[in-house]
Amino acid sequence: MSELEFALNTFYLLMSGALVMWMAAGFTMLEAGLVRRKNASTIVTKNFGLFSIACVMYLVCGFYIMYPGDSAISSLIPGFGSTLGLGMGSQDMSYGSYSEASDFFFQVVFVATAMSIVSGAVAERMKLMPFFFFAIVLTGFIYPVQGYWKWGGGFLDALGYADFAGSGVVHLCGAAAALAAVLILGPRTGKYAEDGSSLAIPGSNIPIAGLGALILWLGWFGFNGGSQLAVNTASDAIAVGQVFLNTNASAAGGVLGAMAAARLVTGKVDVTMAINGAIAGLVSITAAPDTPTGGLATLIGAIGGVIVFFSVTYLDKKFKIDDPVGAISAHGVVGIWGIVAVCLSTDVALSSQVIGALTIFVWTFIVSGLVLYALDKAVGIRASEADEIAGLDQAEIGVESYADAE
Amino acid sequence: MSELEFALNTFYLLMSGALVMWMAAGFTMLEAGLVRRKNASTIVTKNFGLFSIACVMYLVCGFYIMYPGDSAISSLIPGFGSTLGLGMGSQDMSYGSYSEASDFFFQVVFVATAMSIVSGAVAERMKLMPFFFFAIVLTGFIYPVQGYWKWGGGFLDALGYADFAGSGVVHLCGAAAALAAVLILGPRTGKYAEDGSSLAIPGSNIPIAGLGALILWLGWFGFNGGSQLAVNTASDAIAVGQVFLNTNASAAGGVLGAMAAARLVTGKVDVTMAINGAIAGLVSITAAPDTPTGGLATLIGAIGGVIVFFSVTYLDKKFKIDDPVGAISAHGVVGIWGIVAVCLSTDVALSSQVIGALTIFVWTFIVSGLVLYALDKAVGIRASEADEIAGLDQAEIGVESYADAE
Amino acid sequence: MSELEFALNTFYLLMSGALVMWMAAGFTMLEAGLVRRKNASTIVTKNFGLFSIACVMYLVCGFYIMYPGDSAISSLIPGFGSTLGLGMGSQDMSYGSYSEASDFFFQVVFVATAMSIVSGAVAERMKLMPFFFFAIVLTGFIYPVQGYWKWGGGFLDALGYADFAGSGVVHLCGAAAALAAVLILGPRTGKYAEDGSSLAIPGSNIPIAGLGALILWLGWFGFNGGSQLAVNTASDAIAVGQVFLNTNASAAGGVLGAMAAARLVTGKVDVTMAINGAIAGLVSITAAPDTPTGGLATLIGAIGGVIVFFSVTYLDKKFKIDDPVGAISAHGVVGIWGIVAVCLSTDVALSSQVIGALTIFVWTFIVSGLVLYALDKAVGIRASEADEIAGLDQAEIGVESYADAE
Amino acid sequence: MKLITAIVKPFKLDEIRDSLSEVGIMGLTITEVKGFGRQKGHTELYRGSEYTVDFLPKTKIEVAVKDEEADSVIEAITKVANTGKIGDGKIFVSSLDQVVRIRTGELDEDAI
Amino acid sequence: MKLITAIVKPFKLDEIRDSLSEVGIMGLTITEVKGFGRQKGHTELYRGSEYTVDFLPKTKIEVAVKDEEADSVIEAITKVANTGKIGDGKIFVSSLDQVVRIRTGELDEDAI
Amino acid sequence: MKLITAIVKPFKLDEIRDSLSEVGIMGLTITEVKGFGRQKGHTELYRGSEYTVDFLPKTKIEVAVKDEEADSVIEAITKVANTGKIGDGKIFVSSLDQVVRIRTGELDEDAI
Ligand SMILES: Nc1ncnc2c1ncn2[C@@H]1O[C@H](COP(=O)(O)OP(=O)(O)O)[C@@H](O)[C@H]1O
Ligand SMILES: Nc1ncnc2c1ncn2[C@@H]1O[C@H](COP(=O)(O)OP(=O)(O)O)[C@@H](O)[C@H]1O
Ligand SMILES: Nc1ncnc2c1ncn2[C@@H]1O[C@H](COP(=O)(O)OP(=O)(O)O)[C@@H](O)[C@H]1O
Repeated sequence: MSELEFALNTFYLLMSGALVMWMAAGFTMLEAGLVRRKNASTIVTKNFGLFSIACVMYLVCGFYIMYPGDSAISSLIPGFGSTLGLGMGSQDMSYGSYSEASDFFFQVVFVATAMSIVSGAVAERMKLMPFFFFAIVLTGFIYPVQGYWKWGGGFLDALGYADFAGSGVVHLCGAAAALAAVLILGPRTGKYAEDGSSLAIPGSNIPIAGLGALILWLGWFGFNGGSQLAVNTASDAIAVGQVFLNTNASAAGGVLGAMAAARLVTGKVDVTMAINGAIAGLVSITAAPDTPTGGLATLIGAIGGVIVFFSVTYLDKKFKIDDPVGAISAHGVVGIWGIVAVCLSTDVALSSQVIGALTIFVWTFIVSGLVLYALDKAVGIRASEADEIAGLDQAEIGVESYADAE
Repeated sequence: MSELEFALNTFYLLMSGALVMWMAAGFTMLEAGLVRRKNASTIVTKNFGLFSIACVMYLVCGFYIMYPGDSAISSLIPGFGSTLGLGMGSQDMSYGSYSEASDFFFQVVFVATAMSIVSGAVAERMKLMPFFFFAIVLTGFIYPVQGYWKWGGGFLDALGYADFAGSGVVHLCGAAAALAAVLILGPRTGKYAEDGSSLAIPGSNIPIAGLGALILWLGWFGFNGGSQLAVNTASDAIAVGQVFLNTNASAAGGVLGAMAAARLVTGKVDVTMAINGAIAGLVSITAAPDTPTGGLATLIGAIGGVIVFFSVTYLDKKFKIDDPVGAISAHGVVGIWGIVAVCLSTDVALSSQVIGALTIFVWTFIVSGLVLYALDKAVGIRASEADEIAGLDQAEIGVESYADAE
Repeated sequence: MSELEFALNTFYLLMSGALVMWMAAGFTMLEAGLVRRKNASTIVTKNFGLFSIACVMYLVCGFYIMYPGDSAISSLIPGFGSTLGLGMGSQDMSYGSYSEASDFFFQVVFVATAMSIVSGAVAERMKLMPFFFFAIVLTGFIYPVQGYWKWGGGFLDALGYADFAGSGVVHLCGAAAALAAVLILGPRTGKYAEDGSSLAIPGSNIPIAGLGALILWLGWFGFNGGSQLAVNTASDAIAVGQVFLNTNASAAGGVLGAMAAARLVTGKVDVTMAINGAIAGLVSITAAPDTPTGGLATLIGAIGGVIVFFSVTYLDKKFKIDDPVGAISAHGVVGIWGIVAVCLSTDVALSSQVIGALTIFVWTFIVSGLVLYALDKAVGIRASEADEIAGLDQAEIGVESYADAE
Repeated sequence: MKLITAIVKPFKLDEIRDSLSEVGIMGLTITEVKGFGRQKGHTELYRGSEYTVDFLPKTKIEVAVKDEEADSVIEAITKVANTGKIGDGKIFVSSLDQVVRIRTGELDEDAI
Repeated sequence: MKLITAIVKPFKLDEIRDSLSEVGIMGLTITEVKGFGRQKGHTELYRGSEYTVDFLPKTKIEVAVKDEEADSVIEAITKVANTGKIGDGKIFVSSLDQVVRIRTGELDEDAI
Repeated sequence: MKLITAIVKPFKLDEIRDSLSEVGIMGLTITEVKGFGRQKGHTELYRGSEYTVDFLPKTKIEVAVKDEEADSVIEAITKVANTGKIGDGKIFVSSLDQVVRIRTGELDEDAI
């Protein structure tokens, strides 16, 4: 590879990474818009905190665990070490395909994404400090380990499990942790009536929730587009182009699928379902954004959009899983759909995909569950009912989200 | 062209397209900020829907119609076909200047932009489903046909009509459709007093309207910058650089022009005019962002800014054209100015430009008018007065934009 | 350098510049969120205006003053001239490292950043027209002169003062002007009780303030990443990669530093401090984002975050400096920290850094002070108390920021 | 003196104010309130869960008047606020013992 | 006729409405208000400066009733609004001279 | 017992509360209202169209007091709310038949 090719790849990874970093704003806006006013400052705080924790923990140990290279202990157990010293002095200046730092930067924003998924699901009732503590564990350990199994060259990769940009490694992982947290936390006070029926708790700022989803849409071009990891050859460039086209097509399909489902089932077009539809479309295509045609990508996304509509409704009504932003549905249930949909455009074995999904889910769900359970026993992860009623903004932040003094 | 040049061009088109996609968020925020609270969820829904419809319809047939290549029937009548099958398998791997998919991606976000223009103008009174139906027709047929006439190699191109990035093909087209819709719809209830005087209906969220305009500003670098379609040679790179410089300068000029007009005429600086001024500056330069000097670009934008101020006022007061966000003025009236302003920095004949503007306007206005008129007769495109008073959010979405439960 | 390298560099500068332009939206949202509702439209107006003025003034004379090349009069006194004629006709087509226009574009967004810093600090009480007048002077003269001293090849550069992307040239400069303005303006009515204690004036929209900081975070990748000015060689690409990594790490450190300080000192995590922490982290690393390791960058940012927390508190309580958004602390006090922190990862002499910081501060503070003082004597720069109580939106803009008609 | 409190549909406010000024009323105070009554609210679905919006937005208009003006004010309001549809609202009349104009210290009928 | 005005904690609203309908009350009007009383507000820090939130959110419920209904309404409210904690609020009872239903023009007890 | 209702300029609220506590008032309820009166609103232009903001923001303060406290309360309010400029507002005094403290069930003067 020529020096210029190396330079282009590096620049491409950095631009992609910047777009993925931008997804932090997407999650922040989406979640702030879908919670009540009394919890919006908390959501903003949580998102700033989790993103920062992810960046630090991934530097401290996460990146090393996920990509241990030769120091891996086995295909199941990664190696352990730190990349805190990552700097130009330490970088191998005999260049490879892209600079080490650009690779790290591109990877670190992925782990932040996984953790962002949790933040929405536990909104309006989880205490700040336990949340941050869990962020440390997820981003420094739980995520990197399963990441190693696939992208670091571990056993899932060897098994033929295919996951281009992380429908499983990132989205299902985040959603599995979110599910564990939600089960331990229980629903928000007032979410279910005494007769068990589900009550609506409307979000407080739909325009910024919509903005959040559009930010995610944009950021996803970096997420999927960057995951080709090279753009220097004609075939790489063509692949990246296809990834952009398909990512966009699938998101569009997701919106239309969710809108159609909402309209047909309820008679109205719930805008929050359209928003979830976009995300569902994006998650659906993430495991294989390069292989389908534009038409198939649209269809895969549309199915994702329909799934998210029904999943949100049923998780809530049937299983009393209270997920204020629909994260478990959009990233988890649809994440599984995305993993399976790989088989529609490749000759990857369905069994590999099922094993991949199961492995990621079980690992993340169980370890997260244990950590959160221990945390709950130790300090309690749920805010007191009084704090919940007054709003977490008052209890933990001390700043109203929309003060209107004078 | 070397493989690396092909790669760079492809990457550049994809980045440009991502920026243009981002304009969807710009329109959404701008419009959500300038309507009343009771219609903001609807605006978000409309923008998600129209963008998605545009993506799907352009894949179904729009792109093919606009760029039929050899299968064009004549310089007036394009060919018809589909690009649903666009995928790596189908792509010619002997590369050209950039990948097919990157080209499609860059083009598809343009058609969405055109449709976004309509959404603002018809806000607060047009029913959702007819709007979406019209989006299908505009993005799948009306826009591609006139696009073919210029960019697909049709008769407008042959005539020497110059339109670098679409002051006419995109902005005037969108505005002409918007005008047809607004005339059929009529003004919002309560917009004009019985004595015919125009009443103000203030927007509900100025900060996000401002955000919207800044998003558009950013996105426009992709819109204009990408329209050079190549960055691999020194002359292309220099041109793209000039396009960025001029796009920015013209937007700045537009803001200052509109602010100065507002301040001199009314004594205050109406922030929504500053916002419209930015957009007007951007539209003004879009037909020829590469040729003027920075100083001339600033001036072209400033004139656009002054025009938008007076146009907004007069369309409203004199013609009772009720356009809540000023889309017809900013994209249509100023679009014409942009088309004409090409002559200031090139030796393009004024007559070509006038013919171009007329053709685009007449075609879009008439066909849109017919479709909307038929739609109105068939199902009614305007919300009932009761729904309008209660707000479309209640009538069609069922979700309040700023709920403040507890 | 090959044509393609020139092209890649140009494209890279343009993308970087676009990201920096985006910071205008960041400042707008941050400030709009941290002021009261009655002043939010004014903040939006000011930010549109200042950015546009910066773009025009830099074209009129600022760029020439800052980069006079051979026409410089001495290492202290730059040359004077205009780049209004910057256009492809005038550009030297025998290419250098990047296109002239891309260079201008990248530079112009920096001067806008410096002026944006002022806008937040003077919020809620400075009149619009004097503010715009001052913007003309700062962006057309004050900033370019000190910019010349360092980046234009003047005496600070010769002295060995190191400032990679402008902790001093941009951030300290903006903050010094802000400080001068705040001292002349005095605090907002009601900010300090009669007994001198500081009263809180809570911001009105925390989610968009958070959005603003995340926009700045994203934009900063362009700000710092672009300041390498080349990405065409392996070593440049590696440096740019390191800059991205460190910029992100330092921002994360800043958030955690500020959060930890807030939590330990006050028991709660004030979200506005987390927001300031992110900005502080970014400012801290800006003078040398390429040299530290990721771990050191995190630490530098964390210290910046702690500094901003205490600085905000003390400037307010001890010195009665009323800075609604913390701009003087985050860009000024932390800017100085950033300048000094260069010595941690390079062998730059501390004395050069101190002289650099002093020079920039003294020049900007004094000249800004004189201009603002004269302006105040001539027309008054502070809004009347009645206007302040009613809100500047009513007095100067005539548009409520969050109207809720019907 | 009487305090006349009318709970009306919000979009009728401008008409009512005009109608009141025709009968010579120059001052009034309004409050955004929510009403619950015979007029049914509507049921919405938010993310699949039903919720009933049964408190409907209403505007409360308070006017302090001299005793003899009460009837004409009630009539002025009723006339324009009446749409004939359920939910038009109510008027409550109570007695005021005293009225003060803060600016001047004027009392009672002079203060209205 | 009486106007019963209760200032209560906001989260009690739904229960109170249910309790009122049990005693046959079909109409009421609510207003978001802020209360100041024995219940202490809380002190917050915003960017290092202290501020006291001493006006706490309360909901005002107004119900016009026939004289004989007053006691049962008061009881219906007291029963569920009482949490035993400071700040539960107050009920004020005043007399209404007249009530008009705007839609029909019905008067007084018929209008309630 | 009396209910004293004052409509005042919003920025006077803190001063009024302080002035009231000086005369021993420990409880009050406030509502954001909009007032229309002699004080003229202002005319704005929004996108070229004129509109008049003629409802001005006011704060309504309600205080229930014992009969004998009424005068001192009125004075306490008037003293500080008076700016001498049009729009300072009004005070309305009406009688209360009954007051209940929800928490304790205390009645009338004990409940205030
Ligand atoms: N008993 C009551 N006390 C206080 N307010 C009432 C009462 N009954 C009705 N209202 C108010 O009047 C409004 C209209 O009443 P409603 O019964 O819906 O229709 P109508 O006015 O046609 O009888 C309600 O929304 C509520 O605000
Ligand atoms: N004298 C009063 N006049 C008007 N409202 C009052 C008065 N005293 C209390 N309130 C209202 O009642 C609410 C509760 O009063 P508070 O003294 O806090 O507790 P409690 O109701 O338990 O006595 C206050 O927040 C205020 O809205
Ligand atoms: N007759 C009235 N009934 C109810 N409220 C009134 C009445 N007259 C005035 N107000 C209230 O008092 C406020 C001040 O009245 P205004 O006539 O403007 O000035 P002033 O208080 O100096 O006489 C008004 O904004 C309104 O809220």
